[in-house]
Amino acid sequence: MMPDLGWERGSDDLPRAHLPPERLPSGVAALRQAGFDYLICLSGVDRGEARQVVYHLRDTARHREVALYVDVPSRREEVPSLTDQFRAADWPEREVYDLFGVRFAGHPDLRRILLPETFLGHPLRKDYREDDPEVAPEGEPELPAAPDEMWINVGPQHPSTHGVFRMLLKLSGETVEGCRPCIGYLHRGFEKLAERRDYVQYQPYPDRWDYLAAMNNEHAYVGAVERLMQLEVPRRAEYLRVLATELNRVASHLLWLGTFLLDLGAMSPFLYTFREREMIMELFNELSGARMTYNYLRIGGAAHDLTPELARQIRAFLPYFHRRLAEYEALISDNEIFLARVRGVGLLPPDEALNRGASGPLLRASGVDWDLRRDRPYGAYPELSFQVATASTWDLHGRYLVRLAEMRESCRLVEQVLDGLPEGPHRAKVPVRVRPPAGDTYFAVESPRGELGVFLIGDGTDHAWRLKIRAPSFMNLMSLEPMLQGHLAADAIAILGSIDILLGEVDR
Amino acid sequence: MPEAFGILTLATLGGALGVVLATDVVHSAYFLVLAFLGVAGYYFLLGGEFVGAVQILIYAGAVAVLFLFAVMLTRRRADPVWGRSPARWLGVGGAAALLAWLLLTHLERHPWPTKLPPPAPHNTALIGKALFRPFVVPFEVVSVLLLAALVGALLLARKEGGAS
Amino acid sequence: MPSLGDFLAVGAGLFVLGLFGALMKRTAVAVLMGIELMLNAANLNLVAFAAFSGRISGQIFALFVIALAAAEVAVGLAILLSLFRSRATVRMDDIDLLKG
Amino acid sequence: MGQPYLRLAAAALILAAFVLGTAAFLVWFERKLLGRMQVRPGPNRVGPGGLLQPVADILKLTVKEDILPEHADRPLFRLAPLMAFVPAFAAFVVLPFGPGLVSADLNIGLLWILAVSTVSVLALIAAGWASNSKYALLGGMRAAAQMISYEVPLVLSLIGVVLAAGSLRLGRIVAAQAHLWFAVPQVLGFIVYLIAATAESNRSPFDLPEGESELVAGFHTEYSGVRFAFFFLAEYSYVFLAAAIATLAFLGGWSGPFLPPVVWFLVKTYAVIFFIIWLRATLPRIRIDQLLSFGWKVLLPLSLVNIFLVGLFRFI
Repeated sequence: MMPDLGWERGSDDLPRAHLPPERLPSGVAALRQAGFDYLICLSGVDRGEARQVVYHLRDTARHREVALYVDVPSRREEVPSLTDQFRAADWPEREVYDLFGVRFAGHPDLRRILLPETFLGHPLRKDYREDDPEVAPEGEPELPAAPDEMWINVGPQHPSTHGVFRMLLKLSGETVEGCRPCIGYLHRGFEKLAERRDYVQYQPYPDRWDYLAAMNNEHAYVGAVERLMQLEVPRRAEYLRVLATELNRVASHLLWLGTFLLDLGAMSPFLYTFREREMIMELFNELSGARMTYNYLRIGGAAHDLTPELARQIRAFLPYFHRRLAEYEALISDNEIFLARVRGVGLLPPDEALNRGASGPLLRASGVDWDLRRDRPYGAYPELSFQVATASTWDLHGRYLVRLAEMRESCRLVEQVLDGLPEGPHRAKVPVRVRPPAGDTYFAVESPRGELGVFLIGDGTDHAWRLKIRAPSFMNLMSLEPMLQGHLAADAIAILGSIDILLGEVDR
Repeated sequence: MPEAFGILTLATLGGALGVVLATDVVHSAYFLVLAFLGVAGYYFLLGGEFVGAVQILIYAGAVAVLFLFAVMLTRRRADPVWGRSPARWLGVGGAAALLAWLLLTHLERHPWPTKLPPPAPHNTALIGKALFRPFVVPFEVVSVLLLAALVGALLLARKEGGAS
Repeated sequence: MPSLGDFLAVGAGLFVLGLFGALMKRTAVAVLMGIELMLNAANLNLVAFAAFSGRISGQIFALFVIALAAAEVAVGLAILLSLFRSRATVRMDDIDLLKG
Repeated sequence: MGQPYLRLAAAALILAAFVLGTAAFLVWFERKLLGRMQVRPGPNRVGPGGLLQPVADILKLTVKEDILPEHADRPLFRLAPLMAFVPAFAAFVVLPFGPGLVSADLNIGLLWILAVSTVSVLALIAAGWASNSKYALLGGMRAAAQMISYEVPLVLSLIGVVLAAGSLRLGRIVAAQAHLWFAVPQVLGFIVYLIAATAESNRSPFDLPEGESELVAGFHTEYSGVRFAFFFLAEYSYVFLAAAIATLAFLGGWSGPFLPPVVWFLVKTYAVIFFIIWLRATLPRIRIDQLLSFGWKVLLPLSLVNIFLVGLFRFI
């Protein structure tokens, strides 16, 4: 049963309700009662005269989604925090505070998250002026250290933080007793950029959100724009998108596998997985003309068609890759040291994973059978057959097995695309100036790292009023702290690696 | 030979002096290693190479590491190494000086042998035989004691309620 | 050629220095180090006597002393560690009571 | 009077050159081998087959800035690299490369090597402590815990050999294997030795003191330039030493048909080194708690069983 919050239908067919701030906690509690167990996305919006916070919630068992719109009172810009109901609200609320200046009453640790603590102003507000002074005179944030505590600073320059991630670990001996993650070193303002470029101009940017799964990012962006303008995409294009994104998933998982083993101290798999990843990059180079920032998926379809020669190459790659996968498994899967390092380490129980907004392989390895490709189908996925891999061990081993299985499934999908590629155009007729009607839409794809969503608000012009990126790495990183508790420093690195974060996407 | 003796004396007594005088306990520990190695050198000089090697293995290799471990686990920057009362300085210093004077003057009076008997060719084998024939009872007692010490140290150093 | 007396003199020096350190240092670890120095002095004498008398028993004694010293250090430092855990100090003056 | 000292100095010089040369060669050997195992060529620019790469590396390191961290314990920081290297050098003194090919044929040769090489852990602790860096300190502490734990099974695994040979002199140990390598009857001891020796020389999968995925570079995080080079060379000297002892104590030393003894010795030693490098290319790193419990709960009992078995066979 749905609690009655005054639902209406939005432009994207999602039930939505407008709530005053004081009714938000009870409304969300009622929704939780009704089975809504997942906070998908928490976005701040500046409507011009007032701020707004938008909550997307999901019922994973019954596949229902709703959106809640809360207008922030303009006298005192504060809304109740949801952190006591959804831990997933923690960082997103900090982000809204950081970028919009909206305060959340009851938030345990309301600090800036993406921008330095000394930053002045809130840059996603429409009244923010770029030529205002940006930062207060530099001050070093205090270490939360009592004299007898041992805090060790890991990152942002550290071999195993996978980029400019920084975490402060509180150690007792080598046991981790606490963790304070710090992010934002790679914040490049992609959400603000979307308000200054028109829809077509913005197309190359998603490549840079998560540069290891650029195709999947493109898919999320163009998908959202297409849904907003209600554009029909040719079937051939949808198939090409599956081809590109699934190959990209394999490439991304390969990189994860190599670096994860490197985190565990095994150096060779890294070089092996890069060999196969390189071949996929070459295929992408043929397909799109670029190795990293493809700009291949365009609004209305794909930039180029698949040539028969390239199809032949991809077809030849698949059996080769299966052999290599078997090789990896022979090297890694039964290795006693590997198993000792990954079994029972970094446990994330399913309810905790859902509550903290985890998604993708991290969520599935915690035993939650959820995959957007199957459960919120988009593109050509309803016409293709594939298995969703899950694991019930909740640990690092499960995450390894899930990603390995996903690589196999992605290959199966690629094979099906090659077999059943429909004839027709690879791109719809799209006007030179893309001008979707005013409206809101949330579109999400299953990226290699999890649910990559784009919450897009159009105002009828040729550029977005607001584009919010629901970054899976950002959300998954919130599960780091509970997983670390009580493990050793070496495990902390492995657990961090198992989440598969990408700082470009965490910080955006 | 006299040169070797001189170098070893320098190392041993210098090391011991360093242990006493160093203001940092970690430095003391490394000076202690120097003294241990010097003493091991004397053993080699005296033809007791087995004892010398054991001295290095146990003292420099194990005991010193234990010391360093203990220092690192219990160190507080504020802990003073010195800071005794002047009376104690005088008392202990005087007593030590007196003892040294007594020992050294007595040592000088006695006509000590200067000639080392030729070292036994099978020194190590002799030690082994001695250990297991005339000294077998003390040997076994020591081994039991070592076991007791091992268990005791483990129990003492164990954290309450958890293995460590 | 150094005589037996020279070795004994070094032993005496080592002993006196060890004694001085053991009595004057304030940290328990340093006190233990002084004691080790004294044990080494005794050992040096034992081995020197054994060598100059041409008999083996001095060396055997030295071996026993080394074994005992190792045990003593292990237990001593373990006691120190547990004291440190309960009192957070290794200063000798603060830990002169048998009962806490 | 001057004569023996001159000879001593000359011997020391030759030995030092040999130790440094071996370490440098091992660096090349490992990089080349790892390259081959990891589908890449390895060093191939400086000298034939990249053979001079280590020389170039050492040259580079000597001209690099020698950085002293702020608030470091200066004397200890400076001393630590030397402390790491000198014991390795001292151990090489008694290493026989063939019948009579030894600098000093001590009758307790094996014990000497074991004793001297244990001192090297003091260098790692000193480096970790003196650097005034938490990563280095953790590395130093790991080194201490690891060395103490693995020394026991290491020594015990060799006791079986000593028992069977009836001597600590390395030459006699080799001679005792004229008919049968000790690796055959004492296969248990051999395995324990290989594992413990890998751990003692801080090699993967036991390279925790420098485990770069969490501790950046462990005890030598703060080192640069020549001092870093010393740690580097010391590590490779210990690898050679560990392999050489395996050869002498378990693989029949320099004995073998046709080829001259020195060649046999080197061939066997490099076979063991190959194995150690192979491990590095294959295995992930073990965790500190697993490392310690493996040492105490698996290796120690196994080495005791080995001694018991050897004693039993001697008795029968």
